[in-house]
Amino acid sequence: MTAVLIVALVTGAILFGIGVYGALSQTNLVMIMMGVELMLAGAMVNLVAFWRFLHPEAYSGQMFVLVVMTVMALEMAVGFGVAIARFRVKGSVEMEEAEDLKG
Amino acid sequence: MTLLEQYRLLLALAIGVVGSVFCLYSLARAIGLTRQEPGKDVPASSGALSRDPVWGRYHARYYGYGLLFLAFDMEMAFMYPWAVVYKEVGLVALLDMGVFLAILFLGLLYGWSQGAFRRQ
Amino acid sequence: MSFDSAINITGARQKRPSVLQKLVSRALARNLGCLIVPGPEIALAHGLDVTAAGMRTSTTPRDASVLMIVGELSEKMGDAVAVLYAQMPRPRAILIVGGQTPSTLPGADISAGLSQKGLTEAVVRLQRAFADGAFVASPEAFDADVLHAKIEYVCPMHPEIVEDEPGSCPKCGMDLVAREAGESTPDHDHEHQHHGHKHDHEHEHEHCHDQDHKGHHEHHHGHDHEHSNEHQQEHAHENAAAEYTCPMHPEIVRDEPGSCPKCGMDLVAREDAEDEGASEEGSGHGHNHQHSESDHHSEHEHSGHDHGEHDHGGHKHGGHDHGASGFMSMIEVTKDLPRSADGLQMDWLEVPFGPVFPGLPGGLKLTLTLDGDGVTEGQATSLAGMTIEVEEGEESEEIDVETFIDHLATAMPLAPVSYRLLACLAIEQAAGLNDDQATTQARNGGLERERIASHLGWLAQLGRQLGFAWLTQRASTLQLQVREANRYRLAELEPALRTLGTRLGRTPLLKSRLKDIGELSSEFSDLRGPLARAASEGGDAWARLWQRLAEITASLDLIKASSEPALPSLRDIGDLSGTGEVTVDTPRGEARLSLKLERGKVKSYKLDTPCSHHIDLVPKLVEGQELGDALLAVGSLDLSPWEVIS
Amino acid sequence: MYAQAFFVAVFGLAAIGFGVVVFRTSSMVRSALALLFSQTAVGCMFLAMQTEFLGVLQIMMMATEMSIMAIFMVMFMMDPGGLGGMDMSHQKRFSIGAGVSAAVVAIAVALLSDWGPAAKQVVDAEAQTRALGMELLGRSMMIFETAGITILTAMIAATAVAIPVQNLASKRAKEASE
Amino acid sequence: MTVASVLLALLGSTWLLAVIEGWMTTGRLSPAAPLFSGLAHLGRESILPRSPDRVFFEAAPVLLLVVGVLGMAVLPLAPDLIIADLGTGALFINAALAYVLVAVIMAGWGPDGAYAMIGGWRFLGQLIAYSMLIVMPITAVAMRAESLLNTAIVGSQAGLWNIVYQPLGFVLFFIAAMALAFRAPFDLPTAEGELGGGVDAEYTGVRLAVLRLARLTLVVTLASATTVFYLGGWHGPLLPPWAWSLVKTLAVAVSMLLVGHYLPRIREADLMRWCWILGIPLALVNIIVVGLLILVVP
Repeated sequence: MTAVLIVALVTGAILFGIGVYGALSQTNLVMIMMGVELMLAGAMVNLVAFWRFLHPEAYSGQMFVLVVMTVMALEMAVGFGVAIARFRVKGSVEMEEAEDLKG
Repeated sequence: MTLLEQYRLLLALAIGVVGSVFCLYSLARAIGLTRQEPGKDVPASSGALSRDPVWGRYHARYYGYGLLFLAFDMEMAFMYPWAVVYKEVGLVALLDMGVFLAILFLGLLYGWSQGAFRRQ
Repeated sequence: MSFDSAINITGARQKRPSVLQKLVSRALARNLGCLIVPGPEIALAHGLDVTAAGMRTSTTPRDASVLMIVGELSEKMGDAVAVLYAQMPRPRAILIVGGQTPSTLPGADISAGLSQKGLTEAVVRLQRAFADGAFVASPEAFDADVLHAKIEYVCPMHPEIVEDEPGSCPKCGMDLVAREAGESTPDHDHEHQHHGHKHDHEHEHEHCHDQDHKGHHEHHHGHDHEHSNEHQQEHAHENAAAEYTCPMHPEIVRDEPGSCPKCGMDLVAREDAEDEGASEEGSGHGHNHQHSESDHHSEHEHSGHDHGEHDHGGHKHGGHDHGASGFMSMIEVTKDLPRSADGLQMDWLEVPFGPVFPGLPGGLKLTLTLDGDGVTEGQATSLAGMTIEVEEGEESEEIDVETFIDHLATAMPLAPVSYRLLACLAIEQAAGLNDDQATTQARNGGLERERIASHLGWLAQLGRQLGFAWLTQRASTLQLQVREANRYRLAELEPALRTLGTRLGRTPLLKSRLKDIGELSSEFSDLRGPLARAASEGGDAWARLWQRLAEITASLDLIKASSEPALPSLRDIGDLSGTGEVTVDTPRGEARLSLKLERGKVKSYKLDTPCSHHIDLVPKLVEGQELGDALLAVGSLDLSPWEVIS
Repeated sequence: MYAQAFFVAVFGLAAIGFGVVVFRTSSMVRSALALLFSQTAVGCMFLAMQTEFLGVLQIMMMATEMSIMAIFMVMFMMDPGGLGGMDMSHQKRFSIGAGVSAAVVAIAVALLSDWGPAAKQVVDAEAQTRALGMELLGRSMMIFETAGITILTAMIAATAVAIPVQNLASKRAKEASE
Repeated sequence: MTVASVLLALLGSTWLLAVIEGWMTTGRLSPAAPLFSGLAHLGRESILPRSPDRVFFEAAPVLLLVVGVLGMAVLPLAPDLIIADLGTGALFINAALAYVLVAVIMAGWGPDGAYAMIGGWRFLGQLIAYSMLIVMPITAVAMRAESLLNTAIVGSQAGLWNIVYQPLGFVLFFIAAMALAFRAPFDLPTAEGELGGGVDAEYTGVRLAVLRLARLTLVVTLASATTVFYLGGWHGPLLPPWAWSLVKTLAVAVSMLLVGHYLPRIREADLMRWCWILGIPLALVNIIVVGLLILVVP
């Protein structure tokens, strides 16, 4: 029984790790967002596994996943908005070229 | 059927469809192979042989809609569970969702006023 | 009907032992899709109904098994036809209706006369040919010059130097680089064509190689404190910096050698003149935190070849900033690109539409520069138009009048009656003949009937463009019926024609689709015919649609009032000499012909057609439009590529 | 139950595989669609864990969202076709280290913790959706409404940042400059 | 057994639809035409474009077909004639059909041809337009049925079909379904007059056959979904339930083809503007009206 939980948690951890790698290693804003998406996906896997195997009666667990999904979508919407604005001004969304965003 | 049996059935169905398509492909291969000839593999462009790759930065003119869609799309994640219990909960549910949708609708109106609903 | 005993098709497939082949061949024979060249509107104008003959019309070569060529093709169309034929999947066949096989194609499988009966017979024979010969033991190969990429060698610094052989530039001594010859040099020698593919592969190879070099370069530029010697090296390198640009895509500018992201060609060095500001922008502290992970790479690995190029390239010493950051700078890619209206700089694509494009009249080649699905600029050329030598010298040959009339009428397949009439009138005027009431009436009847048919053809074309299947079917059927109808038959068809107009008026979406598309106000002086008449009522595609529908009705009334429509034939003119200049209102606008008659022969002539003027409107109409709107605007002009005179 | 573990593992592997492809391919559309299929596999994992509503929702939302991501990738990457095969990454070692250590720590936590007894059964999908709906309208109502506000904020932020202002003043300024 | 009957029904409907489509374009009604056309496609070469994204190019038609079949699998033809009666069936069909977009983008990007690529990206715009109009009407349907089970949705229409109960939702859903199936007048990604075939343009031979089959399957699936959500599914007098389902499905599918036959293609800018400025508010109105109806009428 817990085997499934462990498998899910390990998968979530690996997805999270890939996401961390992507977010740190990519130079492009959009690619960085992909890393973040993967990290969130890993987190969601964990959340669902916890809900299913530890507290299937507590639906706030599912609610949490819904909120994470919303965050994912909103992160993308705002991220793309910034990307468009940046591209319009500077002609690039490479983060290495984004000195002014680093402050 | 339990949940997992249903999913297994759907998965098997998908794999079955892919399998039958592959059977069809091998049948077609049995009939004959494609003969390599000059010009044949160039993407058709109405009589002109344009060989340049087209994979460039494509200007999607609908990105204004796209941004709003990304956000607005999330609304339905909340709407489906709401719809299922709507009758049971009654007026409170209507008011709840009314407030939620009104908030989102404000966002749409803002987008509209700023010119997100046009070809950029 | 007698069949040749064994018909094979030139585009048969390789035979493989298979039980299915017999069955499949039969199915193929019953399912012939034909791609009509130059276009379905020509077939209709000649009165050919492909569907009735038993084939289905395909709009793309990929879905066709029969290439049907209607009428004579110009030389330029020959190349296009070869490309289309090459892109059709085997088994495929060529059907020639009323013309010669273009030199670029293998011989026709079936030839037929220019009539529905001929076509039907030909289709029956084709079906038989497909059933018998879709699979043969050794099918003929198909090849044509136009299908090969021509490689030419250019100097990256001096674009005017174009050689057929690799070598060095006579001006600066740089190595010439290979590129695919573009359409700008169509008359280029074909010597290297057969190496085309091989060359591509070599290129790919080199290009992988180059990626490696680029990688090593990258590490060079990391400001890494652990590698202070590397730092020095970097400075040394920077002093020798030059810009690298792609010979084919001048907008690609890099600080390091490498390959072009668009075409994969090697970048070549060039003197960097004005990139100070831009690379300033791209540089800076960005690469400070770029840790070098490349200890295992040899830091000194860049190729001598690159350095060699620097030397040739004539670089600028000193004063160069730290522009070369570790990665390719996107800013540098985009800074010189033109901007769209919303301020984003994207890659613009030059896409050919035509000469055989389902939404445009066949023979018209529209080249659009696309920014996304918006058009930034466009150019239309006719590949089918007639060329007239205008020199009125004494040496020009005299043409027999009848030949001249036939020549003019066959050269304009979309409006043969009008041009026949134009020629007749001009000759008669030159001969000094007076108008004869009865003949004029009959001729006008013929002209008006052609106007109706022509406008119906345009409606069918509009339907094709809009994916409006009902309109295409209805208008084509009516066009075929009107084409040779007598007065009685036309009176019978009148209710159907009027209903067509009402139906179109009631069609939802049509108005929103056509309104404000391709606006041409009356201030354009070049407008003729329906375009000019529609200009006063909005001048958009919607107004043109209603103008043409109104003209159909008006022509019906005119025919009712006149006598039986007849093909104009020349009255006896004798051996007179003189000059004549007449104007006829063809379906597409006023055409003017002036000619000089000497002893009953046409000495010289000058033809002015509406489409020669209308085609110049295209760039203005398409600029800044959405792709579909731009095509619709061009379509609403009702251009006939044959009537474009160059 | 082994079947359940098997399917979770298979889809988990698929998610990881596609996740790796995201950062290893140079074609941007491939990269975006790999992320899409990675998310789809995550959704399938949800299904395998009998969390049907969330799974199906994940599968659906990600298809559209990641496709939109694909077009933005194509718009803003230098070489969306990956024809040049260029490398768009930096500080690789550090990132790999960070990624691996994050994963290792999380795995260690997962393996070493005592999760206690796992729930044997869950209610069916129909009841789950219903319960989620009651949760939405009951205890989590404020979360739900807050999500609404957040979505509104994101919409306004994205629009305000991305859409060029085309009011009269700027138009006039543009004309004047031309 | 159930699987076989549903697949058979799907295949049969697709075949009938192909016959009718052929009738509309050639004017000849020949029942064997789809068979011959399929065989002919088998006999033609299937060309791979040069240096394409081969994974995408190959996957697109298959994915489209899988999506169509999976969508059909969760729709009931009769109370017990359903492959998988998922607890979130109404949502699942949405999820499956979202992959139509993925398939079209793959088909567009794969061959590296300009027409196909523009077609693929155009369809993404089309999705942004129609997507909410698929989702929100289904919500209203689920409100009435108090369930996402497709069988429960049909069951809720025993007395009154949803087309009468929420006609606005039906109209929006029907339009959006046509846009999803990218049939005329919403055939923007495959527009012949504008893109010379668009995403279909590079497919030949057996791949084209699969693509065409998939597109027709998609129409049948969407018609079946319309039947389940709005036309009372298997409800009807005299005929057995499955027959009613099939008759209604075919009627909807044919009407989709017919509507396309008599309309010009819509402009993408118009489609998007109308869907967002008119469609979404109307869908919201539909939800509120249905909500009030549910509360007021017991």
